[in-house]
Amino acid sequence: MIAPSASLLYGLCGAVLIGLGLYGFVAHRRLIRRVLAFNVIGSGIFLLFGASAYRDPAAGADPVPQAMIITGIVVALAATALALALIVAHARLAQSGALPEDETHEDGSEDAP
Amino acid sequence: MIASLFDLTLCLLILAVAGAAVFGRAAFMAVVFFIVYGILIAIAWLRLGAIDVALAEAAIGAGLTGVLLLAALSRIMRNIDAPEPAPVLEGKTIATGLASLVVTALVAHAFLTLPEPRGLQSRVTANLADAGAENPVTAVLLNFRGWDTLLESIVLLAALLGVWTLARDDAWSGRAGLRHVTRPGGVLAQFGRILPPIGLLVGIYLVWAGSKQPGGAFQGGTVLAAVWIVTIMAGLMQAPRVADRALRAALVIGPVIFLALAVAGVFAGAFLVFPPAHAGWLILAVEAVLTLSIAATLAMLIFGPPEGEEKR
Amino acid sequence: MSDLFTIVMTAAGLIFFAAGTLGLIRFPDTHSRLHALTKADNLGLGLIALGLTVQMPGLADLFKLVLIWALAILAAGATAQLVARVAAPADLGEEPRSPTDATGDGETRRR
Amino acid sequence: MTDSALSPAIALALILTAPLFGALAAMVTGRRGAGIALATMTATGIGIVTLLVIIAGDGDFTLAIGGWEPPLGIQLRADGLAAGFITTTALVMGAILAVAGKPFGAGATERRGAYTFWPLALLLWGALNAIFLSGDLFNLYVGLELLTLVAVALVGIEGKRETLAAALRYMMFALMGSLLYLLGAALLYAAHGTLDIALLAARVGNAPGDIVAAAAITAGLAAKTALFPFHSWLPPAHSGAPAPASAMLSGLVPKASFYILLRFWFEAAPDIAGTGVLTLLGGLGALAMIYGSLLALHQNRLKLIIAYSTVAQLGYLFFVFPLAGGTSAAQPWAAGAWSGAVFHALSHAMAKASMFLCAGLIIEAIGHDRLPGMKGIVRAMPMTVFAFALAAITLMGLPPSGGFTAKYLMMTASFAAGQPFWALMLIVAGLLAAAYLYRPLALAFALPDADAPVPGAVSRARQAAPLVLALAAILLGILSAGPFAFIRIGRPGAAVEGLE
Repeated sequence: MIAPSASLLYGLCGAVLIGLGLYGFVAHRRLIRRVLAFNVIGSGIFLLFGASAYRDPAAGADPVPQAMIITGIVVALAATALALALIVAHARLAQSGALPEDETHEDGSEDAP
Repeated sequence: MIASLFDLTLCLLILAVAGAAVFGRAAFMAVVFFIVYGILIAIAWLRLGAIDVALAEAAIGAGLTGVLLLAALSRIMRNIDAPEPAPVLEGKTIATGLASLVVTALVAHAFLTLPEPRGLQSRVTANLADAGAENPVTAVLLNFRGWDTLLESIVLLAALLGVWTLARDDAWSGRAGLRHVTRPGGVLAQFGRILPPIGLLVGIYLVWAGSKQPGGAFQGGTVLAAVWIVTIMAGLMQAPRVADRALRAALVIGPVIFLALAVAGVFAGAFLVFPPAHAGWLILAVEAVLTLSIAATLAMLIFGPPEGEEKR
Repeated sequence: MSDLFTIVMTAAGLIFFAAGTLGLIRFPDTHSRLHALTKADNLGLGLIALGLTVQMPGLADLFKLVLIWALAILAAGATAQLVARVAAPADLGEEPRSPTDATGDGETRRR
Repeated sequence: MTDSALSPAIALALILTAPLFGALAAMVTGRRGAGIALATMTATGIGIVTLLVIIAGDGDFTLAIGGWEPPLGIQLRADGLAAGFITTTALVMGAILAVAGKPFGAGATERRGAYTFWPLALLLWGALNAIFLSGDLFNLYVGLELLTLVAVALVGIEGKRETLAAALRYMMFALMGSLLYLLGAALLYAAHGTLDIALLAARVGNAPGDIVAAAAITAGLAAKTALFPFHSWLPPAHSGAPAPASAMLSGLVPKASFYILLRFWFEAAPDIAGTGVLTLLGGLGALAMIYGSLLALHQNRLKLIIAYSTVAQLGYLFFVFPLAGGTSAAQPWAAGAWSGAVFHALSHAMAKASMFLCAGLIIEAIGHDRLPGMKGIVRAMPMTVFAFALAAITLMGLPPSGGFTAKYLMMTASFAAGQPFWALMLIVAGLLAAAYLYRPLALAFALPDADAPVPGAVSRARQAAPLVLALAAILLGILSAGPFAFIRIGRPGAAVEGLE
């Protein structure tokens, strides 16, 4: 098996991270876990993008995707900060870390969707 | 370069830690694993030859996002006494699992069948001479795609405005965030005195070095924000009030000057133009002012909305 | 010759890291875990840093390496103290401290 | 006109930076938000008038930011479509900021709502202008993210429990939407080395990477435009927000993501979609239209009716894809369908904003927005009810409104294309819209109950703003020849010679 190039390995790792994060984003009901999964998907997409920018090491890493990824990381931080502030404000009023429709009653039974 | 054993182990480690962060039972453990995951991703960026991104990922992706998650988690735990509900819905898991696998396969297939790379490395190096910065990433960030960076700094301000909107009406005049309890002679107070000088030095160096080597406004701004947070946590300073004029000016100065430069560019023929002769110091000036605003905005984002007196 | 020195030093450092992690898993309560972690890992880090000093091309890089080591030690020491202070009552069998208790260090409380 | 090379740059600089400068200024000077908004309106107005004159005169133009040509730099693209959306946005924002003067006016001390509303509104305006002018997919991503964060903050501005839940639900959909869009953009850059829309048109084929990228971008933008499977966040969010914010959220925000879909499908990747995908998009639009209308029928709160009407009206914007999408080869009916969709987007923006502003004024007068309370409101607020009725005419698509012109263009295009199903759907949409908008109007003109409390007085100046908007939507129909020709300036050749 020919040795894979580093960018190929990190690109596939990014793809798996996207799938992992997507599962976490959909499956979790607690909003803070969904924000965490959002960050995992985001870094997976950036890893895939960064790996595609380094496919031919002779030319070195393409600076344009690097700049976009830095911009993306900062934008993801802004979105995460606002989402977390919303979750805390909602938790203070509703005493719950999940959206009303995802709420489960004390006996764990799912209320009608 | 050929993937070495180190890359393979790093990827497996990243996937394992990401799995623990996503599937972990307790929320606190998940956040801790997420911070470790962020550091591993930063190392991955080093292996991909993107040092600026590694700095940004470590400082912002792992550091600040981790602090935000921890702060939010502790505030939520204060409000909810309900026990940790079952983390995952059994019914939906199979369907979501399959969907995620399909998405992973599609994305991996798309990645594997990419045509020959058509990167812009040659075009960037060709125009680097009159871009005003030797570090190609800074040249792209500040000059070639300067409009993205300008909008991005305003996105940070928009997030801060959104966070302030979530304050309670009666708390609006209060100081930002929760009150920090620190024993005067305690460990944290000492830590808060030793770290800031070094932090300021490193932060400003990062911004200064940004034009020639990896570094820049966002990475430097994050370090300076961390210094401010530590001094306030160490009780040496009070978190500012939201109505504080100086704070608001500091928050806004970066984007305002960058916008003014963009409009001034109109007289040089196009929008947001850095004339090659002055591009060097203009970019440094913009980066310095931008760093001030980014540091202030990131720190205020960590503190959160103003908290009024708790009515017990 | 200098490579040999690096290899020996880093290997020793790794052994201490392994010991620290073992301590983290095996020890019953937070305090003994903290004890294992700070002792073993800080020493491990020191050894690795020492091992790398010979690889450094210039004096500036050497200074950066020492700075990294110093900051890591400072951070590890401070956080270990804070974690110990917060976890103290749980280890001594008391129920965890209520947020309004004044002796907390580095905790956050409503204004 | 001064040196003509200078004025396009000045016009774009004014349009792009005036709202952002206004927002930053409003963020520093706590209590002069309204005054700053007025100054921003004049500055942007001057920029827009210059832009309209330039485009009407010498046609569309592009401007490379910083002088760097794509693929290295970002290119701004100012054509009839962009100018049309920018003008409509300015008109709608002007009316909204006029009405918002009282509820968010500056009191003695600085209040939270009054402080944050003005910078958020001006940032929303700045983000919209940046999106309408940008020609680079990643720049569109940053603009879209700015728009979404501000929109979520506006939904949660009142801080009640249900509005925070609505803002959170909106945030979750928006986060997933922007991730999908980002994934698409990343794959496109990896494959073609550029994200400039004009350059992509020549390079995008139907390699697997391009198809996955197009699917991701379309799914992401559909989530932000609340297309059928992703619509559940819109009604609670838009009805929970205060009226001026709801007018912005319903009238303008979804139009930005639909605009990017138009740019992507008709200019960046015209040949990538098979008819199957296009019919799917149209079908989802039809489902949204039916679902939104039926639910609007049995709401008993005015703002919820209008919010569900948004879901329905956004739905049949997507008929443009099966009618005019697909092969870039000239289809005789493509221009009609494309212009019809743009007309619908513009007239819906004005009519929906006007309707939400009317609802806001009615709530100010009677204190709540439950339908029974609206009985006989026409006596106390004739101008507002008249504006509401005019806006209703546009949403139903009755002549002479802009909505009718849009429907007419899309229906003739669907018959010419041999797909009468979409024409049928448009007729059903009009009937359902008439049904769910008739109930509030009937109540407004009914005799008030004897014991009904006297509605509070609302100043006539503030009632004039929604009336102007509703009249503008009607005028878009009456004088439709001018705008019809204007929005097609700069359209790619294939779709220009269409239904003459």
